[in-house]
Amino acid sequence: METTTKSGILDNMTVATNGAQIPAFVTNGKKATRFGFGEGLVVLGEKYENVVVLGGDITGSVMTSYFKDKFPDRFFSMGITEATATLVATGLALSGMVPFFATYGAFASCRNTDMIRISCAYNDANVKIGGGHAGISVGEDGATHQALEEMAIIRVLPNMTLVVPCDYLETKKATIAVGEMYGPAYIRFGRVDVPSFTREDTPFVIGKAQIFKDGNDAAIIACGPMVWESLQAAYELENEGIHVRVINMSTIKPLDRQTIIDAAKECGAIVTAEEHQITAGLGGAVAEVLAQESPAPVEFVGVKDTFGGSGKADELMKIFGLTSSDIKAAVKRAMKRKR
Amino acid sequence: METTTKSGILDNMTVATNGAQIPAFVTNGKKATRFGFGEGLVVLGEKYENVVVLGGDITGSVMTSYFKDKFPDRFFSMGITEATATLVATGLALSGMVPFFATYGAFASCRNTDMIRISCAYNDANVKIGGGHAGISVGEDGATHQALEEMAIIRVLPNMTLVVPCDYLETKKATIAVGEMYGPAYIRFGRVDVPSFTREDTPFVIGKAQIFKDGNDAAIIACGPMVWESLQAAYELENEGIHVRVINMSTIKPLDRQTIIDAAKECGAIVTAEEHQITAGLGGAVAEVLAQESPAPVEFVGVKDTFGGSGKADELMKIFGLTSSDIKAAVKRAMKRKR
Amino acid sequence: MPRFTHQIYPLETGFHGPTRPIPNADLVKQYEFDSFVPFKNSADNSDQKLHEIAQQIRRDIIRELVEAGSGHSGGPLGSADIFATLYFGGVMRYEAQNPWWPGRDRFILSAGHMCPVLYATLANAGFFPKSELLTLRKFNSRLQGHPGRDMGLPGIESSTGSLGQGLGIAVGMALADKHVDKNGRRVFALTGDGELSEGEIWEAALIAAHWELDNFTMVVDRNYCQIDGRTEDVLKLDSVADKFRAFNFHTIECNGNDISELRAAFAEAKSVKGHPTCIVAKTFMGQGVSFMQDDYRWHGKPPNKEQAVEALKDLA
Amino acid sequence: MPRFTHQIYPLETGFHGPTRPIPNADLVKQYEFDSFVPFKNSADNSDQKLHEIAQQIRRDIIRELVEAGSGHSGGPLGSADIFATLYFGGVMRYEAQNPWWPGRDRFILSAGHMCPVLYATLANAGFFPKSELLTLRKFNSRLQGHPGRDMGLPGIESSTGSLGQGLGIAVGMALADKHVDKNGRRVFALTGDGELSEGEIWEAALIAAHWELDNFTMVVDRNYCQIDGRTEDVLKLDSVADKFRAFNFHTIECNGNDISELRAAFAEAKSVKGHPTCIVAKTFMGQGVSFMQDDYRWHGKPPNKEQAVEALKDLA
Ligand SMILES: Cc1ncc(C[n+]2csc(CCOP(=O)(O)OP(=O)(O)O)c2C)c(N)n1
Ligand SMILES: Cc1ncc(C[n+]2csc(CCOP(=O)(O)OP(=O)(O)O)c2C)c(N)n1
Ligand SMILES: [Mg+2]
Ligand SMILES: [Mg+2]
Repeated sequence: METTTKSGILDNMTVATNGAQIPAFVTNGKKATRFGFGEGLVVLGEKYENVVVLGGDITGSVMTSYFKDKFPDRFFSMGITEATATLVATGLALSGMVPFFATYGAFASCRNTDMIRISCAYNDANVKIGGGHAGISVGEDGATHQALEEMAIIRVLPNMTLVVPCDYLETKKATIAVGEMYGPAYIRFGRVDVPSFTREDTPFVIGKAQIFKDGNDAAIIACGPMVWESLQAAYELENEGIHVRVINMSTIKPLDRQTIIDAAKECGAIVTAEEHQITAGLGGAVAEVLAQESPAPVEFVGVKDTFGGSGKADELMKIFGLTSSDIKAAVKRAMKRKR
Repeated sequence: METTTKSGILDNMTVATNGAQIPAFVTNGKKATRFGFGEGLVVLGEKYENVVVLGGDITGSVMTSYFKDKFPDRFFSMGITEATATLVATGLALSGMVPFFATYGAFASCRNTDMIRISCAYNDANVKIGGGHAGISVGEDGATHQALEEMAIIRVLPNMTLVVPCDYLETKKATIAVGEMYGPAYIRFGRVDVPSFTREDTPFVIGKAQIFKDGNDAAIIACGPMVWESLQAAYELENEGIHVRVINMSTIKPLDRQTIIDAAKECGAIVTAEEHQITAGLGGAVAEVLAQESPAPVEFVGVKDTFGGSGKADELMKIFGLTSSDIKAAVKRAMKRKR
Repeated sequence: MPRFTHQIYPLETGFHGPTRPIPNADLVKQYEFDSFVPFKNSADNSDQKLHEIAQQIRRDIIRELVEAGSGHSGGPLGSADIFATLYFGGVMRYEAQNPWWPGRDRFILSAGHMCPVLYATLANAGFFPKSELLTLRKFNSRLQGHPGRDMGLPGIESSTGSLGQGLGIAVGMALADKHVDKNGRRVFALTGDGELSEGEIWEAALIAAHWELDNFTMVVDRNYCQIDGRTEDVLKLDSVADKFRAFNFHTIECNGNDISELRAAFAEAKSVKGHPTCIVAKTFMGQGVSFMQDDYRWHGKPPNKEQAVEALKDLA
Repeated sequence: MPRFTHQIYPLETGFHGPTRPIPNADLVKQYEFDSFVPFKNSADNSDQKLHEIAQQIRRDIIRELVEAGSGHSGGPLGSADIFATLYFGGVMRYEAQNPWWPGRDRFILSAGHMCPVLYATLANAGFFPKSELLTLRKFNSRLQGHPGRDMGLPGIESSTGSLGQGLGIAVGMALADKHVDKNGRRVFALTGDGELSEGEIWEAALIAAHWELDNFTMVVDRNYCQIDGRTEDVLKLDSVADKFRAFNFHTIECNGNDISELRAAFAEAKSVKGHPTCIVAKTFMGQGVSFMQDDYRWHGKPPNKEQAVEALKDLA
């Protein structure tokens, strides 16, 4: 299977490509994506003297603490001022720095929306925003802290880049890539441990989707940890003789339109999977491309226009319909709708 | 033509329904939609003692000045504090008031996004937000003041109602309707004079789209002043023998899905028209419904993921591709894509 | 002229499905939650009595948190005396049995993460069974990780959790009471000190002063701690009192772990005319638990089982 | 260690198509814009000379606005003396012919709507031809209705227009200069007074004081006017100086329409160590034009042709 080697993630699963049962979670263990962000910042700090980090009083939760410990002179505490921390980052960027500001995604995208819009995006300032605690899997903290709207809010703003890496290692690569491009960017990552399954040699390029599994019966377009759930669903479907393509849409903006169009043309049925509201996020972005280029039936897996709540992460993922079995069911619904 | 009477806007155009040339802008004159908002507030103030209005230091631009002059005891100046004015409105709502807070849409949706999300929407507080200066037609003030993202930002938030009326009179009706429903709501209106063409007997119901012109060759789904541009396009196309349905999608959330699905099934080609980014707004909402229910080709008319700029309103509408002729061209593109 | 009316409280739209968390029966028995008789809210409660209630609240905070396995210890323990004074010292008017009584005073917890102390206070006042404290942060619990109005928990006036928002909501309530309904109701709000760095705090302060909301009293839990460290290291805030004075508040500084000073402060606040009041209450994070005392690292951690035993000893 | 570098200035992505607005040739001749020789920036400029420059700036503001047919008159006229002192009194270091000179001091106009005074100042300093002032607010003009960095106009360091944002940007620049590059550069910002009600102003103030940004000087245009009326009627702000003092700024109050007082204030600011400085400059909206003087209704209106003639008489 050509893409398995191309995507370089699947040799622990090659059994699966010929339809055999695969053990669930054959991975390199589990690790939260936020650690990839924290480590990526340190790599950037070692590489460039003008990379600086702004703290939002939760440095230990979004792992900017790594950078803070390593480069105390380039770490600046902003207190709890998300809006103005974003503006300070703008000033730093306009003075030639590469500033990262990170906090919980709910506040990294909503408390400073006007600042991102005008001072970062309209200004084309080289500001990097890290949005942690993405999705319902935040768990016990509950609805206020479960970021489910950032993809829509960031995606609608011109000039923004929005990346949503799928596991720890890809988050590290994405953080470095975001630091080495010019322009305002937002990177989304999560709190809880999720399977690590990409490898050093798995390519990551901003704006380029990765096909993690081939198949032409249907295509799952996913981002973040939902990519792993999608792979699980796809490999279970192989046992039923259903060959599903799995696409890691690690960049939401700019969007890899061609990979989406090809999937629609070659598979005829699409499922999107995101730990986000199904309105205006990844599902919306995919629906827009298809409506413009190649209409096809799409089933959306995501949070259905409701707020979250307290609970255990895995418990909530089940209740809000964000598991591999939800994706499996969606694939079957989508395939039924094929013309 | 049944719907013309149903929608009650077209008797000054009935000539057009049989394909004849109609004089452009056969209307009841021109008036900015913001005046409908201001007058609607006064009607509500006369009707209910617990309707209150918060000022954001631009009462003369968003016409809350009408209410201020009539009911000074129920008008409260908040200075320039969009975020906290939204919170004060929440407190008023939780104390049984029906508070309206209005300012420019860019700040009414971006400066207070976290407040709308948590204090209004998650709290299900009966807060009404008026967002003026919508769209590129703001003109000379330029990009910072041209609100082009609010529909995406408000639409992604659970519990929100989002209405975008098409002319002065419908804005007045919509303002009253928003005041007489319970729950957080956002109403979008504009600065410049636009054609007034709906009548007292034109029905307005939150959540219900209106078919303003019948036709089965293609359907234009529009909101705000773009509805008039769409009617112009549709009647010009009649001369070419092309019968286009025009739908006034005056509520973006909750969305009238059935009217969209029927349009796709009966017309087979859709054009969306909005004075907003083509990402994640009305076009996105329509694309999501079609992808889930009835895939069809869609052409988006709107601002193409760029910021605005200074200029005369009509000049900018042309340059940014928001005129009836842009809609006409889009209809033809969409029809070519019919299967 | 008529009012546009609609039921506002209680809201119960936040439940996902029918399941409800069931309190651990052994603990309910062990803590004697079943037989608990709520404390009385009365101006006659002696300082000693209020201190005992505060200690009871602290013990219940520990019980909530160890059972939840996550949540915030430091701020809740530090502010227990403030809550005891507010709810049991005759400062706030409420009817625990009739929680949505329209005449009630309002309390908004702007520092939403401190909800364990509010929950414990409400339970001790009889707003809901104390056993429910053991469902904190569990799926479909009315005791959400941050207050969720959509769960209809008696005594929760608004959802909070995003810092800096609750204060503006409280100001809006005070505005409605003083300038529209003119009903003589009083509105109280509590903020953390780290929370003061949010700009909306200062916007709300300008508005409260401009509208002369003398029915509004805010308390700052001045514990000099936030998540990343001491407040003066994270973002210098001193002098908090000078700031609120400059924002035209009647400002009172007091020991927030001293019942009599708190009582005096609330009494003074009630007598002020033409200005809102800010009580800067100096507290210790983790007050009462030796190994948590004044240690910012306990901002957002629960005690483990062993630590809980230790803590309850300290609070006995 | 290397830097990640990329061209930041000038940015020219904001143009929509090739067309550019052409200044009205008759007016260019009438105003003698072609033959204009830029003023010098020098500490030696006498107060009298700076006053003349300020009046010149005011005349050019009138010319910009009457030609634009929309825009803000009041604030720009009121603050012209501040701009004359900053740009021609040797306060700011810049090279008009080499506008993006890395060593330049930075100026951020937080009150973006006041851009007509900044544009007139920059033109009079030689950053761009004065004739371009006549393209204000026209399609594809480098002189946008609110400053747009994406048009690459020399001297515009950042897009502004959403009140309360520019100050934080300026603080970020000062932070970069003092704590990262340590390059001795100074950063200046101007805010309106109504603008001070935005909470981000106070967040930025906390950050500037915490990081001891003594290379940062902000000026408040204290004209007691905003769109809806007098500031104390719209939202009480007094005492602005007390507020910034409480926020640990070195605070100076002066007559913002008096060159010598402004000069002294900027000199004092430069000498302060360990604290950012806030200059509360008391000005009159519409200063210099009799029928606009101290009248908030001129916040956002341009003069019509007749009024412009009147205004230019007053400013002759
Ligand atoms: C807008 C927002 N930003 C960040 C957070 C995360 N957060 C929760 S509590 C806290 C620290 C608050 O400090 P303080 O107000 O002093 O409370 P204390 O630590 O004393 O309990 C932070 C940053 C939040 N809840 N809301
Ligand atoms: C965030 C934001 N809210 C509202 C506005 C609209 N607005 C532009 S200027 C202004 C009044 C500002 O008053 P002040 O700062 O005193 O300036 P002055 O009127 O003295 O020129 C307002 C409300 C804006 N530009 N940005
Ligand atoms: Mg604290
Ligand atoms: Mg002013």
